[in-house]
Amino acid sequence: MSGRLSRLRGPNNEGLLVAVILVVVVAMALSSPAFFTAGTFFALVRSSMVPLIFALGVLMVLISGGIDVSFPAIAIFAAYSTVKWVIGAGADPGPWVIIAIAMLVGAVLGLVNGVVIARFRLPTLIVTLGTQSIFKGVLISYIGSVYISAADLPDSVNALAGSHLLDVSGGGYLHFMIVPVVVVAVLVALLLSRTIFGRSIYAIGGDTEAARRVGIDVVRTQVWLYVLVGALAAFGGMLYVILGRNANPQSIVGTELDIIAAVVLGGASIFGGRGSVLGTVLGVVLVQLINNNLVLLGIPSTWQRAAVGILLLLGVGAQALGARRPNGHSVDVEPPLEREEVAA
Amino acid sequence: MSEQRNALRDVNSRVEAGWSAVLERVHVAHGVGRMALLLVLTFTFFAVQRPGVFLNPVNLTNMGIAAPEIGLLSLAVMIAMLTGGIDLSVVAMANGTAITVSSLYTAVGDAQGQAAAEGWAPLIVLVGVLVGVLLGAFNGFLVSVVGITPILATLGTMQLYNGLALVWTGGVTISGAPSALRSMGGTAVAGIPVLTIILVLCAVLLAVVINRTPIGRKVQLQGANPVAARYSGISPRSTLMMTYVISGLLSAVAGLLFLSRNPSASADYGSSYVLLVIVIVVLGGTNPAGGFATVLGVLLATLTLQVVASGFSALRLSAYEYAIAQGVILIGVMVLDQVRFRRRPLRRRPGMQDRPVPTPAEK
Amino acid sequence: MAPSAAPVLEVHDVVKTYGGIHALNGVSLELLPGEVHCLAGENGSGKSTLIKIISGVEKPDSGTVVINGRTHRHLTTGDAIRSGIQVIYQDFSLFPNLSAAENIAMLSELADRRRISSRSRIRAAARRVVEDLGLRLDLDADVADLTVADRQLIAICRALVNDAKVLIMDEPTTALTHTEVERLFTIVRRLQERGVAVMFVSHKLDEVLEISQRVTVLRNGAQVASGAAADHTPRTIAKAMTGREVSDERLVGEVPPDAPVLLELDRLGRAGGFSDVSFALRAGEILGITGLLGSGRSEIAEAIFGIHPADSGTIRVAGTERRIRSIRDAVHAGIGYVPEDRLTQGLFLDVSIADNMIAASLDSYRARGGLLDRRRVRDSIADLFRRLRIQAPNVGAMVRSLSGGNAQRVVLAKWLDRKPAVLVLNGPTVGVDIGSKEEIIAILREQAAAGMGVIIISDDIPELVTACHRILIVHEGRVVSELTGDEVDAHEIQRRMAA
Amino acid sequence: SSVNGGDPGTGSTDGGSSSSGGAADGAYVVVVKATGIGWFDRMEVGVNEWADETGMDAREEGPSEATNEGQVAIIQDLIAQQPTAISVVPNDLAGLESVLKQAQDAGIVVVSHEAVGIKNVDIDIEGFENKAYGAQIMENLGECTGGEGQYVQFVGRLTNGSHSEWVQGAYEKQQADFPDMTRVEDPIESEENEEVAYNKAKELLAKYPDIKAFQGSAGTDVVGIGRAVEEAGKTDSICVMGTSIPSVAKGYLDSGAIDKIFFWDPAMAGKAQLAVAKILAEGGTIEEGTDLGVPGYESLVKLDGADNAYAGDAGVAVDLSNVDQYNF
Ligand SMILES: Nc1ncnc2c1ncn2[C@@H]1O[C@H](COP(=O)(O)OP(=O)(O)OP(=O)(O)O)[C@@H](O)[C@H]1O
Ligand SMILES: Nc1ncnc2c1ncn2[C@@H]1O[C@H](COP(=O)(O)OP(=O)(O)OP(=O)(O)O)[C@@H](O)[C@H]1O
Ligand SMILES: [Mg+2]
Ligand SMILES: [Mg+2]
Repeated sequence: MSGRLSRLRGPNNEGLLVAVILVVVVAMALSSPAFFTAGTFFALVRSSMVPLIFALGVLMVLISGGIDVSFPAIAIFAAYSTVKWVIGAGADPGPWVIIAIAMLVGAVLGLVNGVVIARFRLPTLIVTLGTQSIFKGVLISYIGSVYISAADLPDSVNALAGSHLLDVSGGGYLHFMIVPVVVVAVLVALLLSRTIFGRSIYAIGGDTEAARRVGIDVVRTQVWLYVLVGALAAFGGMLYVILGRNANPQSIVGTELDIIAAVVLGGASIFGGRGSVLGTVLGVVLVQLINNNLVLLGIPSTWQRAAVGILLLLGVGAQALGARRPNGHSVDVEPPLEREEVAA
Repeated sequence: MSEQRNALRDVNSRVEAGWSAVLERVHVAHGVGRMALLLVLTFTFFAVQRPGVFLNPVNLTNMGIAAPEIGLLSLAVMIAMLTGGIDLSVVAMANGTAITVSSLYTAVGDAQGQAAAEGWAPLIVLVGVLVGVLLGAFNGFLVSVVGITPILATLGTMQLYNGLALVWTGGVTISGAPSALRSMGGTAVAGIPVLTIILVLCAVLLAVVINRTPIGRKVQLQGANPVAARYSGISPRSTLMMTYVISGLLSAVAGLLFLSRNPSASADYGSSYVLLVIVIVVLGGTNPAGGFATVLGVLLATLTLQVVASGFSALRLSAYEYAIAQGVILIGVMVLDQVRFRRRPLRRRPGMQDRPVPTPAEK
Repeated sequence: MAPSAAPVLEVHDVVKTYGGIHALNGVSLELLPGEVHCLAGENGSGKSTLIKIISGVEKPDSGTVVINGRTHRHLTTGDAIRSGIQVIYQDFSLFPNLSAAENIAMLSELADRRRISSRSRIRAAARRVVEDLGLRLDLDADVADLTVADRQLIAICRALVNDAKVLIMDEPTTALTHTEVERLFTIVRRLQERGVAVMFVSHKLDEVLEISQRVTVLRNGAQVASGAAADHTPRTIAKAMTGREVSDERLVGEVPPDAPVLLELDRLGRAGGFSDVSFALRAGEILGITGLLGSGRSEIAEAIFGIHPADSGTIRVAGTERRIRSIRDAVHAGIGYVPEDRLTQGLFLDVSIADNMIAASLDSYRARGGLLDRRRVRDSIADLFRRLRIQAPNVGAMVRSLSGGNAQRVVLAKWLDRKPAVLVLNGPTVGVDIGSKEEIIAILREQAAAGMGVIIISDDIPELVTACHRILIVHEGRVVSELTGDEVDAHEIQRRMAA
Repeated sequence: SSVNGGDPGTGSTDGGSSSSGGAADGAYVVVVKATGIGWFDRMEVGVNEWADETGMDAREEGPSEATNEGQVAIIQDLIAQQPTAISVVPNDLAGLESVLKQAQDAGIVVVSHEAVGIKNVDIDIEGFENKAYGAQIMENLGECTGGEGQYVQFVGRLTNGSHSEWVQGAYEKQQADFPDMTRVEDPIESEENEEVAYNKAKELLAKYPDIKAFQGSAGTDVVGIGRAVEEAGKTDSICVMGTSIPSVAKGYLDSGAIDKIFFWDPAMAGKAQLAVAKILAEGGTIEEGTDLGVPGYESLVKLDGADNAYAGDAGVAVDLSNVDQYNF
C-alpha cells in the first residue's frame, strides 16, 4: 500500500516540473521569436484558468483516493442550466450571483456523487462514469441543447467577459477572472494543508480504515468533499462560459482525462494520499504551454495529436523514473536501511 | 414521448425490484448471475414492448454483428483491469490494425491488381495483427519496464497511436479490405453471424488462458497483490508485458472486425467506445482494483447494453436518454452488489470463483 | 498504587458473529483504574474483535460496553476516543502518506474537535510524547518510509498523545526488541501510577506475566479463564489457551556429518547493510540468526533472497555459485523466503487459500498444452491443507479471513509446495500464538529432517533455542559469534548479544 | 481525440414504430451527424415542418456524439424498423458504405446530404456545389482584404470531406483571382471546438502579426477566431468569414469581429432531403432542373464527379445588415 502510494511521486516532483517547463520554454523561445511576448504569456494564463479550476477539484478527489470523471458534465450542466434559467427569467442578477447559483447547482450534483460513493463505498471512477453520462443526458434531453451565443448572454456576463486586469496594447491582456482563480487556488491550498478537513482527506486517501479508527467520519468527509468539488466544477463551468462568451451544452465534456493527466503530471498520486496545489498548477501550466504553442512551433496540424501524446508520455515517464525504487517497476515496501539505525 | 419516458422509469423500477429479490437466489460468479438476469429482463421487456421491431430477425442479426467488436475491446480492457491496470488505447490499437490492413491491401491492389492483393491478403492480415500486438507491447513496456501507471501510460499511447494514425492517413478514411474479411461481416453459420462466433471463440480462449494456465494465474495474482506476487518469484515485468500484449492482440482482432463490418478504416472510428467498454467491463463484474474478472460476465454485459440500445431505438428514445439509462444501470448494479455483499461478508471470494474449489472433504 | 474500586470499563457478555462464526461468545470483563489486564488467546480466539468492539470499530450483536459507568448502546470510535479509550491496533492503523508527527497528533486534533490544523502544535505534541518515551524517531519522515518497528513505536506514541484513561494494546511488542519492550513496560508502569487502566494483548506469555495483574484467556471466542496474574504461569495460561499441554523444550535432531552443504555464503556484503558474512548451511540443519533490530540480520536474509542483492561476496547453492540479483534468481536457485511482513509481502489476502498455496509453484503444474494439471493442483493443495492443519472452512476461503497463525501456515505452505533446497524465515512466529508456534516449528523440524536447509531469523530467543541446531549473532552487520550444540541456551545468547 | 463517457457507442435513437416490422412503415428518417447541436436542431425544425405540411411520418435522429460508429448503429437499428426512406448526413462517407448497402437491399430509399461521392445512396443532394461555395467565400474575403495579405483557413476536422472542398475551392479561387494573397499555413484543425479555434487563432495572430484574413468551416470556427481577433483589437484590420449560422455568430457580427458568414439553411436542407426521398419513394426520378418545391432547391443542377449528386443554389451570405432576418 505505502509502496503504491509513493509510486507516482518523485522525491521533489515540483522541482522536476519547473525544470521541464523551463526546458520547454527555452525550446519554444529558440524555435520562434514570436514566443517571448506578453501576448503569449497572457494567452497561456488565460487558457490555463479553466483547466486549473477543474484540476483543483480533481486534485482533491485524487488525494482522497478517488478518480472523478464527472466534473466536466457537472460543470457544463450547472453553468448552462443556470445561464439558460437566468435568461429565461429575463433577469440579470449580475455575474457573481449567477456564479453563486451555478455553484449551488454544482454542489447538488456533487452531493449525488458523494452520497453514492460514500454511502455504498463504490469505486469512484465507476460511479462518476455513470453519473457523468446521466448528467449529460439529462442536460441535453430535458434542459436544452441550444447554443447560447454572446448576443443572448446576460449583459453583466458579457461585461465581465470583457473586463481586463491589465492591457498591453496589441500584446493582449490579462483577464480579470485571474483574480478569483488565484483566490480559489490559494483557498484550496489552505484547505488542504491547514484544516482538519483537508488533512482528513489526506488521511482517508492514505488508509481509509485507519481514518475510521482515529475517529474521522469518513462518510461525512467524503460527501462534503464531493459537494465541494461539484461546486468547484460549476465555477469552472461558469468561468468557461464567461471567457468563451457562449454557453454550449456540448462543450467541456471530453476533457476529463486530459485534466486528470495534468494533475498527475503535477505529482498527485493516482492511488491517493499525495498531491499539492503547487504541483497541480505547474502540471496544468505545462500541458497548456504545450497545447497552446504547437502552431507557433510550426508542428503540422496532422502531427499535433501525436505530439501531445508523446509529450504526455515523456512527462509521466520522467516522473515514473524519478519515483523509481531500487527494484525496477515493482513496488518495494522494504524500508530503506538508514532508517533502521535511527530506531536501533 | 412522455409515455415512453414512463415506460423507461417503469422498466428501471421493475428491473431493480424483481432483481434484488432474484439475486438472493442466484449463486453464480459475481458479475455473471446479475448480468444474465439483467439481460433476460431487458430482452423480455423490449420484446414485449415492440415485438415487431425488436424480435425482427434483422434486428437480432444486427445485434449479433454490432456487439462483437465492442465485446473484444471490452475483453482487452478486462485483462488489463485484472492486473489492477486499465487500457485506454484499445480503440486506437484496433484502428492501427484496421488502417494497416486497409492501406496495405489497397497499396498492393494498386501496384499489382486486385487478384494479387487477394493473394497477399493472409499475409496482410497477419501484419495488421502484428501491428496491434506491437502497440500492445509498447504499452507493456511503458507499464512494466518504465513503470508508468497504466491509466496514464495508455492515455498517452491512446493519443499517440491515434495521432500517428491521423498522420498516416492524412485524416482521410481509407477504403478497401480483403474480400475474405468483407464477406465475413455478412455471413452467418446456422443463423449465427460469423462475427459473433469469432467473439465467442476469443472469449473462450481468453477464459482458458486466464484460469487454466500458469501465466493466467500469475496475471490474476499480480492484480491481487503485486508485492506478494514479486515475493513469490512472479516477475511483474513478464506478467504485465504479457497482459498488455494480449490486450493489443484482442484489440487487433477487433480492428479486423471493424473492417469486416465496413471495408474502410479511419483514425477516428470508435472514439465513443473508449469509456463505454470500461462501463461494460465493470458491469461484467471486474474488480477495478484488480485481482478478479470473469469473461462470461463481460460478454453478458456487452449483450445487455446492446439490447438496451436497440430497445431504446425501438422505443424511439433518444441517444441521450439511452446515455441516462446506461448510467442508471451501471450505478444500480454496483449499488445492489454492495448491498448484497454487505449482507454476506464471507461469501465474497474474489479470485478464482469461476472454478470449483477443492476441499479436503471432496477427496 | 492499588487498583481503586470503580471500574473504568466494563464489558457485559458481548456476542459477535461474523457470517456464522462466533468471534465472541458472551465475553464479560472489567478494567480497574491502574491495573494492567492481559488478554490472552490463540489466533482467532477473539482478542482483536473484543478490542474492536470496545473501541467502537465493530458493533456487538448483543451485550453492552460501559465506560465510566455510562452504558453505550451505539459506541462510535469518536465516543470511545473522547471518553479516554486509546487503542494500539495490531496493524497499527497508521497513515503511510503522512509524517510521523502528524500520525501521532492527528488523533488528538480530531478528539479536540479542531477545525484548523497547526503544524507547530502538531510537532510540539508529537515531540512531547516521543521525548516522554525517550525514543529517537524522525518525526518528519513519512510513515511509508519507516521500519515496522518504528511504525509500532509511532502507534504507541499516538495512543499516548491524549492522556488516556484506558489504554488497549493489541500485540504492541511483536516487532520490538527487548530494550524497546523494557522501555514500553516502564511507560506502562508510569501510566499505571497515573491510574490509567491498560489492556494488553500479546502472544509472548512471559511478557504477559511480567507486566499484568490480571489475566483473561479466550478460546474460540469464549472466556475460559480469568484471574490474578500471580496465580498463573506461562504453562497454565498456555494450557487454558490451547486446552492441552504445550512444550517448548529444545529438541533438535542430529545433522548427519556427511550431509551436503546446501547454502554457502562467502564474505557476503552489502554497502550500508552488512559485510563479510560467511557461513555454510547443511541439509537437515536449522540455523538461527539473531541480533538487535538494525543489526543487519534481516538484510542478510534479504540479500540471500535477492530483495536487496548483495554487492560483494558469493552465494553458492547446492555447490554451484549463483548470481542472485533478483527474487526470481533466488527462487530459481532453490531458495524460499517467508517474509516479516506477512500481510503485504507474504499473502494474497483476497485470494483463496488454495491459490495462495500454489502461487510460487505455478509453473511446476504445467501439463501438456501449457494448461495447469488441475488434478495435481487439487491433490497437493488438499495435502498441504491437511498437513499444515490450517483452520478454515475450506481451501476456497479467502486468506483475509484467517488469523495470523493460520495465515502464516499458508505462507509456509506456498514454499513447501515449491520444495526449495533452502527456506529462509524472517520472524516466522511474529504474532502467532504458542499453539500455532509449536506446530509451525514442528513443521520446520519435519522439513529439515527431510533434507531441507532452514534459516530462522528471529529475536524470539526461546523459539530459536527450541528449534535451532546453530545460532549466529549479528552485530552492526557482522557475525560476531556462533553458538552450536550445548552452547545454545537462552541466557548465553542474551549475554553474547549484550556484549 | 477527446473521449466522452456515456456515449452509446452501440447506441441509437428514436426509431421503430408501433406497427410491426416486415413491411415498410412509411417513415422518413433523417440521420444527422449528431443531435443536440444548433445546426441539426435547426434541420429538425425543417424536418418537422415538412412532416406537418405533407402529413408524412418524418423525424430526425442522430448519435449524441458525431461519430461514424454511432451513425452505423442507428442505421442498422432503422433497417430493422423498415422505414420508407433514410437520408443521412454522414460523419464519414466511406464509413457508411456497407450499412447503406444493407439498407438499399432491404428496399429502403437512401438519400444523403453533404456527401458528394458517397457510395450506396440513390441520390445525394447538396445545398450547392462545394468548391463554388468555397470560391464564393474567397470572393468576399478578397474584396474585404483588397486582394492582398496573409490568410489562414480552418476546417472542423481534417477528415471532413466538405470542409476540405470548401477550403480547396477557396484556395484555388485565391490563386486564380487574388495572386497577392498568401495562405501561410495548411488548413488548421479546430476539432469542431470553439475553444480550440480560439486558441489556434491567437497563436496565428502571434505568429503572423500582419495576417489579414481568416476563413472558417465549422459553425463555431468564425466565433472562436472572431473572439481572438476582437481581443487583439484588430476587428477592423482583419477579415473573418466562413460558414456559421446567425444565432451562433450574431454577437461577433454586431461587434464587427466577424465580417460575413455563409451557410445554407439546415431546415431547408432537411426538407430538400425529404422531398428527394419522397419523389424516389413514389417512383419518380431526380434530374437536372428538378424543382423540389423548397426555397433554394427550385432547380437542381447535376454535379460532376458523381453520377447521383445534385445541388441546389441555397447558399446564403449574411452580414450585419441582414442578420436579423434569421431566427436560428
Ligand atoms: N472482519 C471479520 N470478518 C469475519 N470474521 C471475522 C472478522 N474479524 C474476526 N472474525 C472472526 O473472529 C474470530 C476472532 O477474531 P480476532 O481478531 O478477535 O482473533 P484474535 O484473537 O485477534 O486473533 P489474533 O491473535 O490472530 O489477533 C476470527 O477467528 C474470525 O473467524
Ligand atoms: N474479512 C475477514 N473475514 C473473516 N475473518 C476475518 C476477516 N478479517 C479478520 N478476520 C479474522 O480476524 C482474526 C484476527 O485477525 P487479525 O488480522 O487480527 O489476526 P492476525 O493478526 O492475523 O493474527 P495474529 O495477530 O495473531 O498474527 C482472524 O482470526 C481472522 O479470522
Ligand atoms: Mg488480533
Ligand atoms: Mg492478531
